[in-house]
Amino acid sequence: MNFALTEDQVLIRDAAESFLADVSTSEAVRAAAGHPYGYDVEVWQRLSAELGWCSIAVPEALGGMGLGAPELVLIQEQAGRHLLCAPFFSTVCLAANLIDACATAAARERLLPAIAGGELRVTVGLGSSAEDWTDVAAAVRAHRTADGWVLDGCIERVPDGVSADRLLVWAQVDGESEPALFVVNLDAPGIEVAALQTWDATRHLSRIALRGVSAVVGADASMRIDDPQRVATGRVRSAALARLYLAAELLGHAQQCLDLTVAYTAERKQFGRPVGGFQAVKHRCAEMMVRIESLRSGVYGASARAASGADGAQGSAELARECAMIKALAAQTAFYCAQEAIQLHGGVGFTWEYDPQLYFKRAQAAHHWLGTPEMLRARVADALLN
Amino acid sequence: MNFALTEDQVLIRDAAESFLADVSTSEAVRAAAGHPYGYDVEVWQRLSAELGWCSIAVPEALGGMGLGAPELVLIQEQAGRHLLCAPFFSTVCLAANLIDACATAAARERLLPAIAGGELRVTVGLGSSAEDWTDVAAAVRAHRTADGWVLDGCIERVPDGVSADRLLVWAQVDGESEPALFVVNLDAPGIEVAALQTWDATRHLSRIALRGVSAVVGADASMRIDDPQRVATGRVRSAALARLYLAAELLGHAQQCLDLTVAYTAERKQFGRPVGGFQAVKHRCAEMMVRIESLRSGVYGASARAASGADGAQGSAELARECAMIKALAAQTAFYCAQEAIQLHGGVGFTWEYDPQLYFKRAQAAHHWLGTPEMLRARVADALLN
Amino acid sequence: MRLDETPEDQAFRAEVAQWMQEHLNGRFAALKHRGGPGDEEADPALRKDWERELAAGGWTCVGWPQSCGGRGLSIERQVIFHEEYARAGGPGRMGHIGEGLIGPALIEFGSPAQKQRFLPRIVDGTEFWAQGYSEPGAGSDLANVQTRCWQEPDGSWRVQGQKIWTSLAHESDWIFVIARSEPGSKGSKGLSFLLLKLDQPGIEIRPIRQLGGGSEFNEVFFDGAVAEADHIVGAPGEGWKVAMGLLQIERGVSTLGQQMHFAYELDLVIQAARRSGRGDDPAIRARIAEAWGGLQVMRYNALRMLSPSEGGGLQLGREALIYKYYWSNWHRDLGKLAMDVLGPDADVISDDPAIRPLQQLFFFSRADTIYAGTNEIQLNIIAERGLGMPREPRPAA
Amino acid sequence: MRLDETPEDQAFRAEVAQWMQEHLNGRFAALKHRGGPGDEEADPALRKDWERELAAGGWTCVGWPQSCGGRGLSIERQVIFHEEYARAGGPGRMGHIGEGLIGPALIEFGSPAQKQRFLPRIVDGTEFWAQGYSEPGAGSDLANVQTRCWQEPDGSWRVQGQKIWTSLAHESDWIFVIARSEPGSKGSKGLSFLLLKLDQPGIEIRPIRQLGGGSEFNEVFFDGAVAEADHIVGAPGEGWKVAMGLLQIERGVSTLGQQMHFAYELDLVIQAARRSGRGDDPAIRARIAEAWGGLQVMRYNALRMLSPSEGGGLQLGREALIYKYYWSNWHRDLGKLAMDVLGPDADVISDDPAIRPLQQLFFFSRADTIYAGTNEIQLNIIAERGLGMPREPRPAA
Repeated sequence: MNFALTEDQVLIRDAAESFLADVSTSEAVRAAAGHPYGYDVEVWQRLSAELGWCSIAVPEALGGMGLGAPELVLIQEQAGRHLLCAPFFSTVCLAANLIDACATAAARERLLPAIAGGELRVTVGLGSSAEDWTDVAAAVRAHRTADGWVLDGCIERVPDGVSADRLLVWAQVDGESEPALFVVNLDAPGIEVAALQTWDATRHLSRIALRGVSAVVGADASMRIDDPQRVATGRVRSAALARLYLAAELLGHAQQCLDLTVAYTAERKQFGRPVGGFQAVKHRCAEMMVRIESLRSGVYGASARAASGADGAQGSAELARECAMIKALAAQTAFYCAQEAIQLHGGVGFTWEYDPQLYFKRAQAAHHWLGTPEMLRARVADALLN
Repeated sequence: MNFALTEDQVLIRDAAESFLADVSTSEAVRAAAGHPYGYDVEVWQRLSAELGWCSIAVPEALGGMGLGAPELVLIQEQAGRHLLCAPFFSTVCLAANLIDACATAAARERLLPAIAGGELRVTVGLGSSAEDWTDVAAAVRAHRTADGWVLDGCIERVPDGVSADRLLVWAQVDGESEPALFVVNLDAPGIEVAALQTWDATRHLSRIALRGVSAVVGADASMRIDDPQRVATGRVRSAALARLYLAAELLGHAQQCLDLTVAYTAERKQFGRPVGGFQAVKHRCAEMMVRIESLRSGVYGASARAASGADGAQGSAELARECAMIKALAAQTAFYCAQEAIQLHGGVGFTWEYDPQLYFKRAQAAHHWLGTPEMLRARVADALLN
Repeated sequence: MRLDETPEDQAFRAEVAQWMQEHLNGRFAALKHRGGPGDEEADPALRKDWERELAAGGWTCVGWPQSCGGRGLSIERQVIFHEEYARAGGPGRMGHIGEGLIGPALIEFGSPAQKQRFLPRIVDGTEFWAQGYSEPGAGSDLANVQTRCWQEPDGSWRVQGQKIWTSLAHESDWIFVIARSEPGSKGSKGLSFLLLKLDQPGIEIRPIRQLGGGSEFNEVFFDGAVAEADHIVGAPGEGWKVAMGLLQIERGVSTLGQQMHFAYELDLVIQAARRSGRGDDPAIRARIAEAWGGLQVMRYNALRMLSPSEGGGLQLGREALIYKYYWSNWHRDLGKLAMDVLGPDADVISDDPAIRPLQQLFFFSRADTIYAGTNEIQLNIIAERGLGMPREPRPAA
Repeated sequence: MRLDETPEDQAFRAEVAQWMQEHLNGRFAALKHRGGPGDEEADPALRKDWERELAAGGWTCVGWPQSCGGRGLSIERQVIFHEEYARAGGPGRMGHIGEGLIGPALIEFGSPAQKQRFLPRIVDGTEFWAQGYSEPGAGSDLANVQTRCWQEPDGSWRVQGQKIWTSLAHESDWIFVIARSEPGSKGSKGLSFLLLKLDQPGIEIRPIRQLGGGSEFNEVFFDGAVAEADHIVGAPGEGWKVAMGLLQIERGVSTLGQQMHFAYELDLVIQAARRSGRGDDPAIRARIAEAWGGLQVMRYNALRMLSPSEGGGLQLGREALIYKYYWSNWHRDLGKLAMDVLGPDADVISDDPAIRPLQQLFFFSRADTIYAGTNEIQLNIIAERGLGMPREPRPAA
């Protein structure tokens, strides 16, 4: 039991911090948000190929660093702080996590090394409930054919759907209680990607319709990949980790909102004093710090549990409960801090030009991703009270 | 449409304010709380017989002043501010209100003049749900006998049960959809009054068991009194008014908590300055004032609606919704202000000797009376959304 | 304390409702519920026509004295007018700065010539006004005015400096400005109150883009801009008095009737909750009930604020102090509730009339707690004036 | 960042658990979960016996160096000990002021003679301590000490004045006091740190009745009370340094393991919710889930606070600043939740072991956000030290 960061973890965090401070400036974020992909491909290549961020949580045997949740959480925190525009969340935090937890050995061997090497961008539908992917699966149906499967349905919110190479598809299969997991090529016939114009432009979402998309056994790109032995526990665990990585990002948003506010109120004078010298302003910044540091404890703690804990059904259920709680807390903390940042910036707080609005819009969008605080707390309460 | 107090209303409020400032001091309240009745009988006699407070809302034809909710609300606000210990809430705000709204003309003529004259103390069970007396009725059953009725059951929380003369009993009758209303003599055979030792000692509660209590038709004191034409609407309206009068009392608690806090922080010095000069303290007192003044607007407004509105089923339902909302708001405001008063008093705030604890305990007790904020909001939401 | 109305009041209410029903129609139907805060850029040309339609019906400046071209309505009748206007979906008023701010200021402080020149064109909807108070370096510290003005030998005034948060400056004809006429003076002393034509070479208007994408606020730059000699209101150096009187007005009657618009927004939220299924979530239900309760309270707040006080006169006392803080925070919370009720659809930019106004509400209501006195300034004022607590220590200037 | 324990740590955890299971038994069984904050008056005589039972097992002062009679446990092992102690329902420690406050202060600042005289009796549970910091006129302004002391010709010290909020003074043998030894000095200068026997003619103890009815706090009056010549800690006039070092300790390790007691309380709340039916109310369910989440966070807060920092040494930095504010407000909210969950039964004074502790929690947790640094002081400290915001202006004294 030791809660200090290891030397390697400190290195990873500091490298992410300085890289992102450099490439993910306010101007860069605004430029990336306007790009059809929603990010600067060169930045993505640098972080995936040069810096190796995509390989961090991939097992060593599959070409990764063999690290895990604590390290990804540190990257995600910095990504959130600097509003990194890149398919990192979709490819690494959602897809690779899911493949690692749920897929067959063959699929893992085929997909994870390519992800680790930064050669493959993979995405998956982002649910908006407290369920573990079953909400996303509910809208897609897989029918067995002579040589494989056909997929039909619609996935409402797919991050980086326009630019990804592959799409993971959760689908219902008649007669099976667990949803099935497929990977399909995004340029396969029958796939229609419609980009959504969202207020939060720092993470591009698409709606993807699947009309008779074929996943043929033995085909190169499109196939069913769930491992029947692992999928039940794996989808719980991978959804928990997805919530954790999202929470880490929200932690970064909240921290940046506080930092921006402390800096602005130190400069801005009213009634002959820096605004930050007024006690009411100080107390509100202090309240933000309390919530942020507590959230950080929670995020780091849950990541340590993920790294230390048993990954059986019991361990996954406990992790799921803790990550549900932490995502609920993170969503509320990020929104609270963005709201306070706007308020304490005064008039410029609600302008397009200053940055608090970017975090504010992201916090509101993320409120629903993978379940609202209300839904997640109801899930935790069910576990505690029933 | 005129929201100003009339001259008479100002007189009533000012008289209540000065009388209570005189007789309901901190010492008097603590003494009364220790009395078996929970109040000083002399104070009760003065306010009921001399000052005529019990007659305010009784119709002129029945010996009252013929005024109504706006005037009672002003009295209750002052009663709350000074934590008046007296059977005024039970007799006037609950029982007389209920009799006026639900009872037959004969019962009204028999009971209301005696109440107006201060000769009769009547009480009724205090529910703890968002229902309109049906929760209290659920625990008592009335059986028809040859010459009247027999009552069996238990009433959990009866204010002033030890000292009252009469008890109103809501009861279920087989085959009737509306509950029936009875009045019984509190010294009737089969009635057992057990005083409850409560943390809030400023309103004494009892548990009253009814074992074969007889209410004989034509008897003097115990009988069935509901008017079948009026009871369905009347119980909705009288429960709404009971919530309103309770809210007015809670408004008074909240106001006094703020006043105590402003006075204490003006005197108390820390770091060489009055505590009340620290901006964080000022903002928190200001926040209390915003909530209190808003609650006052809501209480006065609902009382004006009660005085102005139609009292049919539609009007009663609207009044019920508004009074449910205002009681929810009042409970939260009173607790919030009591909590802030304790906190901003610092160390002395959590002592027995200082007064904030009295309001704090009352606010917590009242949280449940006639429904918690959660229950009441759920009721309002049902009306708005369904 | 009465909520019921006299038969005469009821008849007046019906008259307003009927006029609105008859006139907010045809080409004006597109304006229903449009042009409020956050939506002020909606079709300004048509809304100017609507102002003239209102004027033709005698429904502008209803609270002004008849001698000034108004209707001389009592407070109660003004409440009724504003409520029915909003209930009918009457659009945000292009003329509100003229009618609600500078007009009343001119009635109180203006010269007879100024009244004659300006008031009729406010009443008939032919001239529109912008306000020039805030400055970039001042913010809540309103009296920290850096914009300078001086008088030329010909008696005209020149203005040099910058104002900010000027709504609809690009759609307005005139602007009133407070500027420092006594060099070296500090705070509220030595300021003058001037009226300037906006369409002149010395004035440049730059829109400020808000977080929701709209640009109804502007920066206005003055580079030797000219005000005519007799377009100073009050004596030179005594402009603060005029400005403060005008802010009192802003916090008073001019926000009336907004509850009806808020009620419309709450109704949109309730409809969205039914549609999205979030209306089944108990936490969302509780927040909707709370919002509804807050709206009742807000109306009673307004009625108390506008009722004659015990001593006679308007009771713009303790109640008025809390009014702005209450409604702006309520409204901001409603915006958040609206987004949470819409669910993930809230994040997609939409033209759906069931979604777009809720998104605008969410974004624009962020400004509600900042403009016209931030939350923090409001709480200071409430503590100091409402509760008599010690004033903030101000360092020696 | 690791949560898993080494086999050696696991074995130690089992050892503590087993010892507690074997010893918190028989006559000590009545002490389970008793004697915590708000319940400190519970059977002090038996709890003193329990201290000696602990001492016999070597379980007092587990974090002290072995040279001072302690066990010299690492921070990790201390966490484990405190967690298992609380998990087993170990009672509130009568010795906690000796073990957690004055002992460590003497280890750091005391003379060899003082260590020899006092430490062994803290370790063996034969002498109990009270603290004399707060004064009625000082409150959060700790350095505003009015209590005076002076040295007599024989070298002994005399103390004159009053201390307040002294827990369990009537059950203690000794008290440490900070008093002004340099007349005319101000603030933190000119103070001395003295150790006094409580049982002497110059000391009077008066209980303060709290809102929940208990009286674990006292006022202590000093009227020429005597401290022996060599019972001053640190140099005369430099008592503030000792006092501040001691407060650092209070905010550190000595609150460890409280989460286990909080977990026990939360479990009582959950049981009460199941029993009362309020556990079906979605709003109550959400609050229970939130409380559970807050407890997880609190444990991680503590683990972060107690982990070696990147540069080595204890990371009592940013994390430590938030620690007290977080737990005290969480605990206060839990008290309110407990009452709301009990429903109307909460209002009836009860001896039911399923109800009484929750009522005590509700009342006593009101003090949590006030003692040992009020919320307001905590937020000042967090803003100033944690965020580097400007210090509060202090008027010239």
